Amino acid sequence: MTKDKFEKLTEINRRRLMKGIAGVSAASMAGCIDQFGGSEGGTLNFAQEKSPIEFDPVVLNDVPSAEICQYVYHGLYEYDDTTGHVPALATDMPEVNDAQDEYVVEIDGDAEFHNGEPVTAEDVKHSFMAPLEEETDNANEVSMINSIDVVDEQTVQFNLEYAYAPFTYTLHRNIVPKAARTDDKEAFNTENPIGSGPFEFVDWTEGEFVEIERWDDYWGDTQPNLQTVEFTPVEEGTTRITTLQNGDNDVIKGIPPDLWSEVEGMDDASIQQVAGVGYFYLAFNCNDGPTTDPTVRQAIDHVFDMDQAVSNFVEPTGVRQYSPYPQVLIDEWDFPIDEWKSHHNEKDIDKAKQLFDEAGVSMDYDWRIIVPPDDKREQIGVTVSNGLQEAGFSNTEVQRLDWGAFLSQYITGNADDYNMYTLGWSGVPDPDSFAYFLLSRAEDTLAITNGTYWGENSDKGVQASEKFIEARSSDDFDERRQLYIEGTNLVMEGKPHIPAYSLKNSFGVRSNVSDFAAHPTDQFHLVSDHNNVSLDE
Amino acid sequence: MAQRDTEQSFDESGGGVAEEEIESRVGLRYTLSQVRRDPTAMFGLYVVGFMTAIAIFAAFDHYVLDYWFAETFWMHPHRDPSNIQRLLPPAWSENVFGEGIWKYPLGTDHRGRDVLVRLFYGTRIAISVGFLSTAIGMVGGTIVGAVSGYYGEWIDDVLMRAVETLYAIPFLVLVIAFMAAFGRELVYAMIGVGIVQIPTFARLIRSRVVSVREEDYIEAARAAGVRDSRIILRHVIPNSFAPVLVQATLQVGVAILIVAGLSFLGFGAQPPTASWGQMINQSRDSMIVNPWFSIWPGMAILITVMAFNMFGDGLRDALDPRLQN
Amino acid sequence: MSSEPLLQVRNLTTQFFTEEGTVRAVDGISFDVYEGEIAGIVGESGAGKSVAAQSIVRLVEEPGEIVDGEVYFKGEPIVEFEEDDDGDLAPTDAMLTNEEMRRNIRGREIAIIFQDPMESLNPVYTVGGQLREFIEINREVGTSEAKAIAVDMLREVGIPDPESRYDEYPHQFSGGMRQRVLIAMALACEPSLIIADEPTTALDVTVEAQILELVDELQEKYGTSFIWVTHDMGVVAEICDRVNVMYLGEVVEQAEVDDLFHDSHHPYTEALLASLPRPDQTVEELNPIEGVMPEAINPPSGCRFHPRCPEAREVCARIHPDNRDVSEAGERTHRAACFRNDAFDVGYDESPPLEMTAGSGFSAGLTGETDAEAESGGEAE
Amino acid sequence: MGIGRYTIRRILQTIPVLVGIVTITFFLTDAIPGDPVQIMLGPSPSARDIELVRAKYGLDKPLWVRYINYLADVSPIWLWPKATFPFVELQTGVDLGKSIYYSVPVTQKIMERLPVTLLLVASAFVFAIVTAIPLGVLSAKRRNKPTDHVARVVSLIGVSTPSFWIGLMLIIVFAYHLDVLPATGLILPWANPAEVSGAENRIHILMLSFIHLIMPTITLGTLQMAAITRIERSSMLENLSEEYVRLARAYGVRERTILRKHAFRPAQLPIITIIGLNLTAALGGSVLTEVVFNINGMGRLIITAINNQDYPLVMGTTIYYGMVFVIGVIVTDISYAYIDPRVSYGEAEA
Repeated sequence: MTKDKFEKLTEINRRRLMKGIAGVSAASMAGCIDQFGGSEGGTLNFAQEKSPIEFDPVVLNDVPSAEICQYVYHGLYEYDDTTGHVPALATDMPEVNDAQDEYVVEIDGDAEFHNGEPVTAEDVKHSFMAPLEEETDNANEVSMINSIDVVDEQTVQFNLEYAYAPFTYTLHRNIVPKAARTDDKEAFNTENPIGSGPFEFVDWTEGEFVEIERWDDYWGDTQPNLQTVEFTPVEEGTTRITTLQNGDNDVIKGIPPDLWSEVEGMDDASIQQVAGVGYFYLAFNCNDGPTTDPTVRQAIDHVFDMDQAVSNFVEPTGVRQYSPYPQVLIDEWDFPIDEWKSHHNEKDIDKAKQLFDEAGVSMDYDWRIIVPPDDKREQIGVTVSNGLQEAGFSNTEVQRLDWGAFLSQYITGNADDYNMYTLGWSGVPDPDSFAYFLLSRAEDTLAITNGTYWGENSDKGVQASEKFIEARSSDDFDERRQLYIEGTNLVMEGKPHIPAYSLKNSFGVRSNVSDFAAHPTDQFHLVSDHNNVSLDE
Repeated sequence: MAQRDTEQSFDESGGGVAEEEIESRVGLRYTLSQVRRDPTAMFGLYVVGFMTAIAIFAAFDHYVLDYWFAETFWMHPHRDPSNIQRLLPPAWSENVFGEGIWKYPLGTDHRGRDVLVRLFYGTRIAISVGFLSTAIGMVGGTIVGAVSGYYGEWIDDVLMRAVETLYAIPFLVLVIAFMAAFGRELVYAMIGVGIVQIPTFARLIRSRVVSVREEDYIEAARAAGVRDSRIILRHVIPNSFAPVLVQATLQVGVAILIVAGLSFLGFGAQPPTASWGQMINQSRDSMIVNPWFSIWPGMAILITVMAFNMFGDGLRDALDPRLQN
Repeated sequence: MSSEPLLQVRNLTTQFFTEEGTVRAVDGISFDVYEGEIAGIVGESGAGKSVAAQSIVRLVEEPGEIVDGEVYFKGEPIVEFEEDDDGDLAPTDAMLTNEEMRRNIRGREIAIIFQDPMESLNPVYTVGGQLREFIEINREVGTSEAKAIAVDMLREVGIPDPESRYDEYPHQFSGGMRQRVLIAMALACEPSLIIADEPTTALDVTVEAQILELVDELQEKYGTSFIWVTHDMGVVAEICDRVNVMYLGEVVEQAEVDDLFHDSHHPYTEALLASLPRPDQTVEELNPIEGVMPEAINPPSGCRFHPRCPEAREVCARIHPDNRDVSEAGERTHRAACFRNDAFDVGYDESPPLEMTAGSGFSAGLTGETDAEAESGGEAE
Repeated sequence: MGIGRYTIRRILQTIPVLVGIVTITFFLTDAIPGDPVQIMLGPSPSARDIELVRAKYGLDKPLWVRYINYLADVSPIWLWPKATFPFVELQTGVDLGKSIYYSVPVTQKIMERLPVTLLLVASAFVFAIVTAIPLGVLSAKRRNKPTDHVARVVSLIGVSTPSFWIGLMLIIVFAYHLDVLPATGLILPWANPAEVSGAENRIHILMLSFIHLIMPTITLGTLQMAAITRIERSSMLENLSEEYVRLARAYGVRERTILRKHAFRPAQLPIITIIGLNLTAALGGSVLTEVVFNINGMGRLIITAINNQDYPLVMGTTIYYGMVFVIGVIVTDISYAYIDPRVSYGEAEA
């Protein structure tokens, strides 16, 4: 449902993928006492980009809601300061069998919910099974789970349908109290969410504000410094900056590129940023229309310069990306980025014309580029459209669609609906998160998250697709790496996508806020094993 | 007794921008000759003429020359310049993005395109949608109003309830819903804004027709077996033309405002086509750092709509001397 | 009748300054009104009757302005001009201020009844409320007393059940009833002079007769003087004691009503008399005088009536006749502005007759006239 | 006929209009492309899910059946035919369905948002009336004097300026550069102080509410202000040359009293009419104002609904917009009747 849902969907994918990567020790959590001591209390005013709409993790499906729920609830595991796992409600990392389809997790005996009830294995089971049973909108996040066994009060065993490498990310799912939730689901979702996190839900008016308050009886080690946090949605970038400037908000999320320097120039505020785990790209319809021809895709790559476009319209809120994988993956997997980078083409209209000519595309062709309601992606689309006009096409159209219309159009594979689209995907730090969902022809991706149909229609596409699917269920890192490199090489050559950029999670933070931490996947941390935000008076 | 004739039902008419019932006792030609003596109205007319000329030229360059003129002698209104200098201020000032240059007298937009050239080509959208949608409203409203007023009875009832219904849903909401249903392109904005104007014209025409209907010459024509459609077309409508023209002039301004609002919300001309409302929308992110990018298109709308209002006011005053200054 | 006039009007001149030029709506008229009499001002639409009436109480609206003349009411200078140092005409210091006019004259001494009873009452206030307000202002009585006076007065003018009708709104009254209300309003303030500006024109004939009868009765009872402005000679005959005939801003004949009817000295008066309506016709349907009155913005030279006058001679187009006494010795004063009379010695009899040019050149007159009136704030004719 | 009967008659007259609104809304909404179920379920719904959800929202039935059903749902009273005596079944109550996007009843959502929009619109009209009427009266009184010229230029600019642009300019100047007014949100004056940060008691709430209202009110109210000024001026001019005003003058009534009473009250009749008619423009304008100032009223609700293809919500909001307008018109009509006795007594006007 809209961008949020879509991004959330992809964001949640990060939780379900990957296993062997996160070698973060569980010990890092221990001994994390409030070392800042000092000024306790106060209200932090936080401006979100959109209003949250629900607070029951079982049904929850959008980023703004998740941003808040991470403080009201705990998952079995959570992220450390980057992309590693730390146990939260769990006592330790999960025990995994050799076939990698059984996960056993032990729950911290001290953990309890805001209503005083202990966190039990039944609650955990409910939290994971309810989406499937209730057929919620986000049920596909846990669809790899076959069954869950309650071993004892404190121990659960997850039985998977198939070996699923990134399952530890799935285990980040927030845990709800079964009894309280099933009592009145509606009320639990919107009026009285109960979790085990450091903050209690106080009040919410849709579109207006959400207030959470420090839970004084928190069972965990780190008591938040903040007394209350009030989240307010401020959709308009300029207005958000204005509320930062005049002190209405202490922290704002999302800084438009044009205002970056303005925030940088503020005396009493600064920017905190971290590269997000995401991927924004221009994609071609390889199912229908001229873009099925690789020559045409090549030609289109020549009508504009993605470097230029990103530098003009995205930086400094994001960075240029040359492959489907964000920098963190390039680093961790040691991908041959330089080679992939070489597939980038400079703008060369003559070359483009020649290629179009070769491919025999009529100059009267009606190009249709669809973009979601997002300025940056729209600008990329307009840049391509301008390039096509320069190359001699007179009928080029950029359609900025609402999320609803966009999501139903970009997967039809019909050239009347789109020749190209721009889209983003934020995933977990595993190549599978990007390669499988965007470029494979698996049943649950083609025409669902993959609107290019490339994996379906060309030899290269089929080959690459097979490699990505294979890499998914392999448990060997080197084998997977090789498969991804081979598959991605094919992608770079075939150009079903032109990689564009990844965004930073950027925040404007007033100087009275200390120890605020932007986070690559959780957006930001207010209180965790590695930080604890406080307000200076 | 002459004065009493002109006193007709002013209470009902209200004299609003949207809903003015204008009593005309004199012909169109006389009205125009009166307007000629009103400097404010003439100024409005000149500005309207100027903007229309720009719009026609822009449309010609767009449809016929495919921006040959713009590219050869000026700049392409959509295409990115080769050397992008984004969000430059007007030539005489500077901001964080740099110092204004005379190449871009009013500055550049978020894509580094010349604001002036986009304002120039944006005139086409404002003027064409303003005129065409009003024309749709006028024709639709005239038909509905004439039929309703001429036939009376249940036809009148049905049509007037329909018109009230159309009027009851806020213009902007109705057009947004309409465009959500049929498409966000300009043509649907045009039709949508046209449709929401139907009630205004229908009421105006209807009230005229009701009074004309009983005139002797209409009775005579009817008695002579002239077809109803012919009576309406040849006698009833021409008789109401002057007030409709005044209303239409004012309505063009209203339509331009509605379309600007729609474009601002993303319903209307789609990028990269330049339209004023959309320029304001696009300027929102950079409003703080380069307010000029917001100011210019706002001024363009203001001046154009004001010109239509000035001219329309002049026409109305000429038609209805009681309201004269 | 006392010998000293209640109201003296001398050379009263009112002009409208419009874009098209100066309209000489009232151009130096003089007449007197004595206590207890009904003085008539009669003439066609556009003759300046109403402006004259308004000028007397200084209610001429923009762009109209009284530019010369004197009006004395009980010796008080309502209008008085003198030449200033530059030789321009300017109001004298003695002339009543606007505030004095409002406080002491309007309503209290001189009340006015307008032409159109349908328009003269404020539609959003009750009849009684409006009546009461004016009584309070002009008779310095409290609210309840004013109400009592108002109810009495309504009864007096023949409104049945005045207590309950007191609280009704104007639209619940018929035209005739409203005119009665207006008469009650005028009388209730106990003025010395009531100016009735075509008070019956908008009414139908039977109602008009009733109203005239009522006025006659009340005038006798209260002894109030009236200036009765009308275009209808029939009304004049019925009600007036003395008549002033106006044409294009000027008084062209002035006489006791009997004298005027039996021995009129001006062709215009004769024409008016000839146009007396019969009960089966309305005034508008008759078109008794050839042609349309020219615009006062550019009056004809000489005698202003000469283009329409059946007896016009060459001299009439050349010389402008003043309004002088044409009565024979021993007769009551009778003034007229026509060269036919022996009092003038300009060679009328020798002068060759003129071709009738009635109406030519004025075909668009109606529209223009309407505009000019609208401009002037409406001389209700 | 008294005010009471007049009111009832006016209310009855609106029924066909309300049915019309429902009809237009229903068919327009139905024409919106895109499949709400698809959007609701996200990118990978199984075929079974789709069918279930379709049935859940009644989307599997033919159009006309859905139309009749919807009509029955939204009308307070509806009679369904049935096989047994008395052959009809009574259905009461209004049900606008459940919002797909918010998963709460549409009525609940609207009731949250409607007061905000009403407050905004009411505030805009109060601002417009309070400024426009004195300005219009003054302008008429000093016709063709400098005051009049200024007032006329101001109102001309006012009717010609896009409201959302005014809002943006106000934000730049007063919120960003001068930092004297808040740029976002609205606080309802009856909000609970406990729920509003920075407020401890009712006084705080009222002040905050007022401060937050200033810029949105000006943004939305300027057009109305200008329009009303223009009408007030011409209406006053009209009335100042009315016979009854001249009569009052002839009876020695003071100019001030004339201006404030004799000419003023009847001159307000067209103002009332225009306020009623302009309600539709103001409600539309509130969509823009809400977007500019980040105010959660009906306007942003309908935009959200449209962007998410939330059919029930789109229909519900549109119907409520229509209802607000219809009620507004009835209220203005009745106040018109209150000021102008001619109306309620049923006399046809000249």
